[in-house]
Amino acid sequence: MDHIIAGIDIGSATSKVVILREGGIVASSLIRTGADSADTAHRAMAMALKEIGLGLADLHYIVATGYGRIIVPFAHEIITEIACHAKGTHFVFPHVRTILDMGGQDCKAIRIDERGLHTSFAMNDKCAAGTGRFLEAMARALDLSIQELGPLSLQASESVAVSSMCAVFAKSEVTAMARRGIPQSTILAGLHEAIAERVHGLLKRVGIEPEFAISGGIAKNVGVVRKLEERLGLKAHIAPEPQIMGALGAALFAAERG
Amino acid sequence: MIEEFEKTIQDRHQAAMQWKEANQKKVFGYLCCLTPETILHAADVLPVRIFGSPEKLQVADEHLVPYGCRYAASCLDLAARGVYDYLDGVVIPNSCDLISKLEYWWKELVPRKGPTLAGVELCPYVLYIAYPEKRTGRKVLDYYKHELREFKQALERGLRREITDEDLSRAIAVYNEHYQLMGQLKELRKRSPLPISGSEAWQIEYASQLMPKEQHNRLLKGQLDQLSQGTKAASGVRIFLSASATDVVNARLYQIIEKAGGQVVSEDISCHTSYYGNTIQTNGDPLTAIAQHSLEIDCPRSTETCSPATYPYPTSRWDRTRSRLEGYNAQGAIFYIINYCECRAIEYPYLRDKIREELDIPVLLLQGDYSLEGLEQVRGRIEAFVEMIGG
Amino acid sequence: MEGKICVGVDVGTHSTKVAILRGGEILATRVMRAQDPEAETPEAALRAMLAEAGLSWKEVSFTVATGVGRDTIPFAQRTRSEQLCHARGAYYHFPQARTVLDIGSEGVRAMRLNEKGEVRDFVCNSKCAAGTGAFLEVISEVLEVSIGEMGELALRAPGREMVSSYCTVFAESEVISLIHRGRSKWSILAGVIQAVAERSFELLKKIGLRPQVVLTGGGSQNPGLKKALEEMAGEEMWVPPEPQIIGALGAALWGEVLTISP
Amino acid sequence: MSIQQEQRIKTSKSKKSIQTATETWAFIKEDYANGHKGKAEGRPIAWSCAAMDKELYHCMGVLPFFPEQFAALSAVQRRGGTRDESVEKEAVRFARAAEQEDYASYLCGYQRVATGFVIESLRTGDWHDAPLGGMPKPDMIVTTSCVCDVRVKWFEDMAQRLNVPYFCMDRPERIFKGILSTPKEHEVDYYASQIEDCLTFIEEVTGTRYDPARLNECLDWAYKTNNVRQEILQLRKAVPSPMGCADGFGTMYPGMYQSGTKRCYDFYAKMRDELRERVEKGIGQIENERFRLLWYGLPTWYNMGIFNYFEKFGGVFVYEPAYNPDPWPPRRPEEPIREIAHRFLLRGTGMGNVVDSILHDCQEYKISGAVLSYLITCRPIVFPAVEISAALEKELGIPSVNLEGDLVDERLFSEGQVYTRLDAFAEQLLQRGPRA
Ligand SMILES: Nc1ncnc2c1ncn2[C@@H]1O[C@H](COP(=O)(O)OP(=O)(O)O)[C@@H](O)[C@H]1O
Ligand SMILES: Nc1ncnc2c1ncn2[C@@H]1O[C@H](COP(=O)(O)OP(=O)(O)O)[C@@H](O)[C@H]1O
Ligand code: SF4
Ligand code: SF4
Ligand code: SF4
Repeated sequence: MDHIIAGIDIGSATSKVVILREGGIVASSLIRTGADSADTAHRAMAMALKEIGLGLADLHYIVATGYGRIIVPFAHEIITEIACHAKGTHFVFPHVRTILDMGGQDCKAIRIDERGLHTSFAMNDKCAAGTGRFLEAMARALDLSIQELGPLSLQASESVAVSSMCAVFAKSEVTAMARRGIPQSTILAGLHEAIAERVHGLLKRVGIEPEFAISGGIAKNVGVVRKLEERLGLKAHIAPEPQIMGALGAALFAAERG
Repeated sequence: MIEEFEKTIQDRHQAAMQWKEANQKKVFGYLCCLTPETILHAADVLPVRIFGSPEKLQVADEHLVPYGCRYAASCLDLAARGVYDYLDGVVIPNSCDLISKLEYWWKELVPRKGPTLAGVELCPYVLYIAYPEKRTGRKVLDYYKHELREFKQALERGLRREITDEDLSRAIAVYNEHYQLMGQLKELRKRSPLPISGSEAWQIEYASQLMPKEQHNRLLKGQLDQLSQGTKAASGVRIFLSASATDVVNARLYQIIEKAGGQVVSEDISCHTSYYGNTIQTNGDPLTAIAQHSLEIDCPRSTETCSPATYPYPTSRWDRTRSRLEGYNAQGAIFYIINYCECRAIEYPYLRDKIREELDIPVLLLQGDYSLEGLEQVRGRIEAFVEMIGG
Repeated sequence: MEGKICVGVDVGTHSTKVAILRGGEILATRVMRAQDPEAETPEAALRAMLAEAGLSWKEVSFTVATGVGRDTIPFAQRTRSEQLCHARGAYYHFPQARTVLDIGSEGVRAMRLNEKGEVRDFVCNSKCAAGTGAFLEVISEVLEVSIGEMGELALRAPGREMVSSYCTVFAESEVISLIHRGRSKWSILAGVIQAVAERSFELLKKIGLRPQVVLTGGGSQNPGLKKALEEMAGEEMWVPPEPQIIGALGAALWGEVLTISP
Repeated sequence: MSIQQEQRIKTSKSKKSIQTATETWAFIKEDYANGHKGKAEGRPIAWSCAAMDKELYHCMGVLPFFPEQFAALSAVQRRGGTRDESVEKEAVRFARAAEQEDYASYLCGYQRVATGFVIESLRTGDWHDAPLGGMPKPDMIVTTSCVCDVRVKWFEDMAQRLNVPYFCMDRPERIFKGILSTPKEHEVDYYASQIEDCLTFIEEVTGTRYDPARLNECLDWAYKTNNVRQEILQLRKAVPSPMGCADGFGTMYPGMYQSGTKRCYDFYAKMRDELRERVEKGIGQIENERFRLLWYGLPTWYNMGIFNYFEKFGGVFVYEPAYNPDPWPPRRPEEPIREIAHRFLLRGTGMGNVVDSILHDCQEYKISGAVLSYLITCRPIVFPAVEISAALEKELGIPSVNLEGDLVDERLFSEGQVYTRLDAFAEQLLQRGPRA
């Protein structure tokens, strides 16, 4: 009998599933988190299972993580996203010692050891300034898709300072700038710079080791990544699909248990 | 304004380094008005005040939690980045909870590469002064004299020279002249029309903490002569400013106030010489006189010994605030409190009530995070406030 | 009709408002949404308004600008802060006004007035969107109700849901999950309005809540918000006609004073 | 490392494990009742602070009350003693009243709550609409400059508002390396003069004469009490831990606020006996102790259940340095005032001292992880937090986690955030296995 296990990460913005068979990824899914987390969990899981034509009953062990982890009805165990991002990233990049997970509603800086276990972490939440939600709001204000933000900002030769970091006020500030004819790329460069500055502070709190990875949805935003790399003077490791690192970590934990 | 003041203000580090180079003497940094500058002066050291900068923190934020005053953090950050490497020593008095902790961080974060004697590093070194929390009381002077003596001895050990009473008296004479001249400047600012704008007065204050007092005295004397001729006049709603710290960053407040149609005529500011009123006594033991003079500083962090029968609780903060409003005919009071500056934050509501009730003068509270952007955000309030008074 | 023509322009973040006075009487007013790309520039709007009234640009004796964007109006001779303009505008309608609360989109301000209508003191909200008109706008999008009908709907709510997140952005997700849990839209609205009212009420308490309290700014067009504030204060609050243009009206009124003593 | 949903325990109230801890409440209630009775009979009331030498009040017949303690009490109680969750905690009500007066929200929670109580009581004229009938109105306010600036200014501010005499005992700041060191003569002179002046001040307010014999009597009790408390601390080093931090904080009241009385001694003597028995029988806080934790900083008074949070993982909080006393040097009945001064100045106040003493405690109590309670409004506690966690990691390989909040104002406490951090921390500790 095959050993099939899964990890599920219910984030504030998106929900991710990774299914492993014999230590290899055989399926994954990523959907937006709906208001009903339990329902989202079912849908994300069903989507991944469908890829390989299996059902929930075929899974030996399921570990849930993420902000909505406690509401996953079918999980055997729950583990925090900090441990899971550490585990997942360590699996892909065994040398990495510092991880920055940038998601929809918060950011986490994580230090890990050679076994991939977290030894220290810092997180910022409470205020949406500088998070994925913040970027989503800016994208809407500029009438762009979230995918376009990063590449566009790289075209800028200069950047403007965005004075309010409040997600709501920045939105109107950005709208006003756009109306004044400031190029979108310039505005975006400024926004990304501001975000990089905020997360830099967070990283400093755990200490930055040169082998450094970024995970979470914002890792897909080259604008933020570039600005951060410039500040740190380091090249960041980014997995092909950084957003599922938490789910992968959860699945790896499940593999150890099930 | 005087060019030399401006030059020093523009690049205070350069100015100090040049002085050092030209005079082949030592420069010490200090963190608060409570520092007995005269003792440093007596030891042939140029005391310059340590200030912050508008730049974002780069090093200190790894060590400091974000729940403390950013002004003090900025000072430490500059030092940790090597900006203050030209200093031969640093004096940190016990002025507020954070400043006194800087003694530790300074030693930890600021690389010391001075000469050593039997493995003990001499310069730059950090000297701490346990300034009493109470300004008045039976044994306060005795205690503080002791602390100052220890401070002087530590300085003597570090510099390998004696500081004699004559040295002290010489320094006292220079500083007394400074206090007198600054007193004259304050008197001028009581006049109406105002012979000098708030920001010009600020420049004089600020420069006085960065350049040798002899030089400053000379320049200021000339300036005062000109001012008392009364050729120039600055106009605007007369404002009293009470603020946590006003170095190059927060001095933007003066400009904002002036642009809005106001003029700062008097202030109660940490990072300022405004706490010095009287001169240092010249008869008797100089160290005692210096201690006595420091104890006269009635800044927000200090308290007093009271007597249930006569005056049950300290009144000096209110007395001071009142005289700064009344004597200068201030029409409005602006309080600018840097976030986490606790002593000011606690005394504010009481002072505000007193100002409103007893003097019927409007009060504006501004809270900031020690940044230029933060100040831009309160610009609108300052404008509204000045308009409210000026009509 | 005789009298001097004074113009007030209030450049807010949500909208720009123009008011024209003749001889101290309101002649015309207009509100233009800032987000609306079709909206006229203040200058064009003023020209159109003047033309409608059969007046020419030259007949305007004084223009005063207010609002966060007051420095962007080149044709204004003077600027005045929002605090002073809202107070003056409110006092124009209600000489009994002693406390004025202006609920704008990003700025909420409480002013204390003396008998002569002069501002003696004011307090403003912080740099966060929690508790401002912008908060209501965000929620109105989520709940798909127009900002105009929000308050009415809330008044008819069967109950009130708790919206506990302070941050506007997090409150938005909280609201979404409430909808999905099948809670009544109206009760959610009532909860959101309650949250906004609490923040504004803090400002009112700071300034002292001396009667008569007058509400101005776009947010005061929300009857739900007005009721929530009244319940908290235990007293009636007044809203002038066209509350959103009170800032512009006040600016125009200042124009009358300033032309006399510029 | 599993955290099952159903295991997520309700954490607002902590489960007390030792018997003596349950008796603290009666002790506190008795003090408030005595205070109200005393007030009615015209006995002098002082408001004072934790770091003050309480023996001075007991020897002068003064009934002391402590705004910090009152704030903690307000963090637990709702108005009118109700359990209705829609009624906010008294602490929140008072803090809000203070903030409305423009006391900044970053100020110490104790300060905002106590000041809010003063503001509300002055406004309504009702001094009893508060937990346990409120603190009786004071005849004097006495504070010390020890530990933080806040208490100096805060107490001064209350004295101004209440128009009552104010005294501040100025303790010299002592910065040096090492935890304990002999104070300098001029420092002792100064602090002794402060104590004498304070006694004179109390004499002037109350008309009672200072009697060294009475002070010695109180100091004898205090000294005996301290010895017992040292025994308790020794017992708490046992494995498994016989008593945790919830009880530690829960039982600090008598020693912290009523030191110098027989009542206080009796309380701890009983507690010691109970602990001794537990240690002898090998009874721990929980059955399977897997890791031991230290709680740095002050507790979240509104959520003492947090101390039980790790139990499901086999983790116990064994020690909290905040309010526990150092051993005392021998008594010097011939000069009791200098004795107090000397003793009080033994411990250094520098950051280095704080860090060193935490390292020391972690070794003594066989700690494998530390929770640094970032009570963000208490600057003296929060400033060294980064240094402490770095030193713990570097010197002892002990991991730590930060929590953010306030001591009494629950509005600054975000449950979801805190529990995610605690869960991740528990995972981290379990991964490492038990400490060798
Ligand atoms: N293709 C993409 N390009 C740029 N940014 C993206 C992309 N996809 C997602 N994001 C960003 O990632 C965020 C979601 O990150 P995610 O890690 O899924 O959050 P969470 O785990 O909190 O649900 C979005 O808010 C968005 O800002
Ligand atoms: N018809 C309406 N009913 C209720 N509220 C409204 C209405 N129109 C606008 N608002 C509210 O008023 C706010 C804008 O107010 P306004 O005073 O114009 O702000 P500003 O001066 O900052 O542009 C909006 O954020 C919205 O919440
Ligand atoms: S501004 Fe206030 S908190 Fe900051 S260093 Fe000065 S006194 Fe301390
Ligand atoms: S500042 Fe803006 S993003 Fe931050 S808490 Fe307030 S509303 Fe939210
Ligand atoms: S700031 Fe900290 S030490 Fe000071 S009174 Fe508050 S809780 Fe106590």
